[in-house]
Amino acid sequence: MKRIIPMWIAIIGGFAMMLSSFVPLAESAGEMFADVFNVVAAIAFVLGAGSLAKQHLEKLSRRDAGWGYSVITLGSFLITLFIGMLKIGIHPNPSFPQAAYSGSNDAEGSAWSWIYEYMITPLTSTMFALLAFFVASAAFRAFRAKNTEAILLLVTAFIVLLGRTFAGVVLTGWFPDWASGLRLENLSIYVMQVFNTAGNRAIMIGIALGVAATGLRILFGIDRSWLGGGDA
Amino acid sequence: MSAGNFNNTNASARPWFERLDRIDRRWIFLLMFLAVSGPILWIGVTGKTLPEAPTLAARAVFQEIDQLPAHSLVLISFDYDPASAGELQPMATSLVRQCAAKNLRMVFIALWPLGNQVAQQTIQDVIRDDYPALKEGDDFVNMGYQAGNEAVMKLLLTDFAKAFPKDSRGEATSNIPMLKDVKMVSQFPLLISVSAGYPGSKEWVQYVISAYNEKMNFVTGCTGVSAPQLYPYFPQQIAGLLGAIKGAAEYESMVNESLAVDGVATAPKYLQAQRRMGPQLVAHLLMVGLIIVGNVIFFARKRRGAA
Amino acid sequence: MRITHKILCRIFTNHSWKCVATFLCLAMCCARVFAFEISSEMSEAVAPTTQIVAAQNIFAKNVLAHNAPAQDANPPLVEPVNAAADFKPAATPTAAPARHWFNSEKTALFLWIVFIGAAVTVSVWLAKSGRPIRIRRIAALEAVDNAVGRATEMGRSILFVPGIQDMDNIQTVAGLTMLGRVAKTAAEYDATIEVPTCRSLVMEAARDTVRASYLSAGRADGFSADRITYITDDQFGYVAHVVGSMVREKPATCFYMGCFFAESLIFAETGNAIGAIQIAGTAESSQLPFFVAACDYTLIGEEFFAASAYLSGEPAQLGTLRGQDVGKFAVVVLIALGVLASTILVMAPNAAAAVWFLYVLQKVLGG
Amino acid sequence: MTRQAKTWLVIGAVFVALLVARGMIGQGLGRVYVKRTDVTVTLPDAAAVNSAAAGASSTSASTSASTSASASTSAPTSAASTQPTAPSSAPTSSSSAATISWQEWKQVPPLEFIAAQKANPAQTEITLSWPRTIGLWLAAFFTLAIFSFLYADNPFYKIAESLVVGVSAAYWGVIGFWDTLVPKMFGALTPGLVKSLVQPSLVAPEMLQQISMIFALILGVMMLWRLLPRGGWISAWPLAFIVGVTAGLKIVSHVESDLMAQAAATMKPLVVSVTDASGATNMWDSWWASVANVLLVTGVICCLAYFFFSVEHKGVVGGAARVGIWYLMITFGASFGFTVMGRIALLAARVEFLFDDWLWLIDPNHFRGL
Repeated sequence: MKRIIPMWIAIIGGFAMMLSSFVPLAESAGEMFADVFNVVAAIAFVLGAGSLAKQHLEKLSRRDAGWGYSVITLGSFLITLFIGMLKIGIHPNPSFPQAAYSGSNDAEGSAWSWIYEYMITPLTSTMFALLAFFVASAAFRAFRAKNTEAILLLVTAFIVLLGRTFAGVVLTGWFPDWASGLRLENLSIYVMQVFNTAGNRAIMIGIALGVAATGLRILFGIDRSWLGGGDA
Repeated sequence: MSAGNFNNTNASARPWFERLDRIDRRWIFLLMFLAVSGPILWIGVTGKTLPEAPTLAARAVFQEIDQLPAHSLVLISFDYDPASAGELQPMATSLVRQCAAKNLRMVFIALWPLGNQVAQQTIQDVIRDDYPALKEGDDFVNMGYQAGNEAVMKLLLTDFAKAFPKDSRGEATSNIPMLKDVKMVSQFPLLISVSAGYPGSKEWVQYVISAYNEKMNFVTGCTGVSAPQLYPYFPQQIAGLLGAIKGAAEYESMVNESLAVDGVATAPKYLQAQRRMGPQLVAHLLMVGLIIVGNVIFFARKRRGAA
Repeated sequence: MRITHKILCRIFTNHSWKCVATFLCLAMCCARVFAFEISSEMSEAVAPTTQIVAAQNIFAKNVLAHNAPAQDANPPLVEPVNAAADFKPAATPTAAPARHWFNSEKTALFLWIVFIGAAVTVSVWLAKSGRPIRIRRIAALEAVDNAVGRATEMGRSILFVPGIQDMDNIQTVAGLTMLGRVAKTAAEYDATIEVPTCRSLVMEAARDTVRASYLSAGRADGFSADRITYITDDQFGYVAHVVGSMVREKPATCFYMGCFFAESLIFAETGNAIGAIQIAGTAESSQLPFFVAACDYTLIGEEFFAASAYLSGEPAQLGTLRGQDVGKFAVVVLIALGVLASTILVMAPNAAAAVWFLYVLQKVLGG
Repeated sequence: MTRQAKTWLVIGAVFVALLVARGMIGQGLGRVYVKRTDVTVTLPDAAAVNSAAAGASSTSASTSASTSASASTSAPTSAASTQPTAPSSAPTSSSSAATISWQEWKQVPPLEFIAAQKANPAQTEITLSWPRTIGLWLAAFFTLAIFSFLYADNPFYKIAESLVVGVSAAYWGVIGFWDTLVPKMFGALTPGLVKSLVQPSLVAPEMLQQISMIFALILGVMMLWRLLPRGGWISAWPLAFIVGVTAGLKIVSHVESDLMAQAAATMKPLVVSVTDASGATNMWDSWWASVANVLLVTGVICCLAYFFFSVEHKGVVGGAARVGIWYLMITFGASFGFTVMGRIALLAARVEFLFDDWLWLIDPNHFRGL
């Protein structure tokens, strides 16, 4: 029973949504669902926060190796939550001074924007910047002419890499006009327009069919592994 | 260097290519750091930038804006946040600058929560600082952020004022002089999106540009990651496309050239993208070099294996 | 409730022919609507020569624009664009009634969904009735068992990353169906599986899935909810934690199944550095190159969605894969026909038959 | 002491020495200046405020802006007052004057500070901001701490990692509360409260909106049921609803925008004649355009052949699939090359932050001198 009801909820909800896309009266159902979903996800933050707190409190109480880091995580979590939820140090919006919480958390100079600017931004964008190092090491290791596929992969990457800088212009800029199509910068655009378009299109068509089949598997009750286990 | 070394390797020591192949990847990281920081320091100290040769897609962006008559309405959507500002801010700055210099009437919107913030910053840096004659409400207006992603786009198709009921100052849309006659998005002859992902250029094409059978002109600037997904739409749906910092640098150089005044150096804020092309060039060359070295190792090993 | 369930199950799965019949009825109804629409448009339509001109203009615009985008908005081209708009009467909103029970502009879309649904249902039905299905080998999925076994042998854990999007993304759902399979294998091999998640809802769903997998593998006692944790909603905060724990705990096998963005390569390179076997699957085409370059096996786009069905080995599920193939075949045929018609049109501009054919095809594809 | 610890010590010592040296030279490094602006806002007349607040004052525990009158003047010289006062105590005025005022601080380039000091050494309008300067140094520390992960896992990285997890988890929770729950759910269910406390411009919710939000609330409560000792299974219901609806929605949207649109766009003529401005056919361009279309159509069909599951990759299909995988590889190579650009730009941005904002080694924006 515990599996059957959820399965039917999914089936009915799914088919209703599918049909609603075709009924002009119900066309906004998708957007309404997006709102409902966002609210449910925001409420579910309580669960995530609970899990986070539990993990770290357990580490703390067990005095696991590195429990000090758990203190940092928990402390920073609680402080940020406190500052943000109560809008500490935020003025009301000048247009609506009578509403105490009308100010935006992002106002310059607030504690919240300090956290954003001096903690979240440097930490996350540096994490993001690590990619520059990883693309280099991945290119060194993986782009080797082992077979036809690998050769195509690396030659294309090579053309685009060169074509997207001034080096491409220097290397092939002297090509005469009738062969301008072979200049690296044009070649890289050509690759994008023809090969990349073809590849991406086929991937997209495939994905559309994949999504349709996955969705139908769920809606026909064939695939129940998301409910746990194949055979319910 | 390969053949000579190769025959001389002594059987007990590992051949050079094996050693090179097992090189600690941290050396590669170090090289990458130097390849990026070296040019930044050099350009920062000398102030020199590399020349640019604009490609088709970037030239198209420039021409789309250039051909509009003065006082045309332009809708500029800021679909990115500070995290992607490194790539996209130079484009946004140059796009707004060209529009301001052409005296177009600009309507700024944001579909990313933090897009409003970057839009404000761009307005401050370009319009308020350098084109103080343009008046908010008459020549440009910032409508701020609206939540809803594609839903906002779809709403724009039918009712502009409903999608953006007030501007970022809190003024009702119906009271803004330049928007008096604007009912829907199709009244803008040009739509510009500076986009870092979802929602962004692709959604604009799908929901707005396609809806008008490509009657509206659309130019966009995007991050390197999303560029490959957008090239299929160029030039039919997307009339002009700035891909990553390279596109930004090409376009920036065109705008600078068109607005250059003899004897006056271009302000540094209008050279951001071209400055960033320095580290790009060296880092790309490093990548190319690494790929070549990787393959030299591969072939050396193959020959050894075959011998 | 159980009885209703049984009845509904019968309708849907056991007696798929009923389902097929329902679908076919629906399809016929729609085909009628569709045919009516086309014929009425035909009668209303402008003279064929205008249509030919319009069709040519479409191509003219594409071709010219292809070579000189800057000219796109020049006066001579404005006219063809308008003509092209007239060429697709269904797209003009003025003609459609404001509110209706069925949005006739979406007839083609509806038919496509009915068609795919029918193809899937018929294939499932055929598969269930015992017709053998051959499915080609997918290397990445053949490797799953070995990869899980390797973790057991090495006494290390398995890391499963279900992407960084929430439950309203179908890739996350597909990732979780995959998690169900992997967790079952892991439970059978007695390997531990760690699932850090980026969203609270995904954590809850993943706990349900893994718990049920352990249950169905008969090892309910081996399940620990604490291995499925919520980290943070922030993309790079999540990445920082996952790669940090990767280098510390050195999982033997890493699965990345779901919707990924920039973090794909950070995960894959870190996993590579610690010597883990890595199997990735995503439909995010911008990230596929990184997984292809840095992982041992990658499920590309559609393969990712097929993974769960493939691993289940059940005839019904494999049947849906064939249904997908039928859809693909239809697309290939339509594209081929469309290309043929448009080529004829370019070679012989007055081939009225080609114009109509192309028009119908575009209609079918909603183009 | 282990070798690794020694390495870290040496790196750290060299680094600090360089930093100190840098601090001695020229303008020094890493400071943030702010400019003060005073903001005074007149409250709308008391009657209007009271009526607006009436809905809230009975239900809300927090003080309404019109009634509280705690003194919170922050001395303009104290740079630390960039975080002025809590909203509940923000008004500085008595209720009769009905104005509130506060200071706002905007970051300005050091150049402005230098100019202001030159004009009037006693000015207090532009000052050094300690909180922001400390923030800047923290940001630099975090940047380096994350970069240090490239060398090896280490305590600095672990500190940064623990912090980013804690801060960002709370950050998104807060965003979810103020940007989703408050305007959407509370805005629909308790519009009076939201209007008086948060968003006076709130548009009255529609009936449908209210119903959907009640539904969302029910789903949310079902999710949270899990925290109770009994009946946690009910949380599977909202999840099932979400999964089902997502499946239904995505089937439609993917078939529409990916399958149909992409297939229609591929129906291109294999032969193209390109005419130039004078109307004459340009052979060379026509040839290129035709080849491009042929390659495109072949590519799409071959790649689709690769994705066939129920056909063995042998014979014609096998050949097509092989060509298909070549196309895919070219696609991936191109995407890779393009993405590299963006990644390097990101690294460049971080390096610029270190060199420009923190170390003051370069000055591309002319913030510190010409």
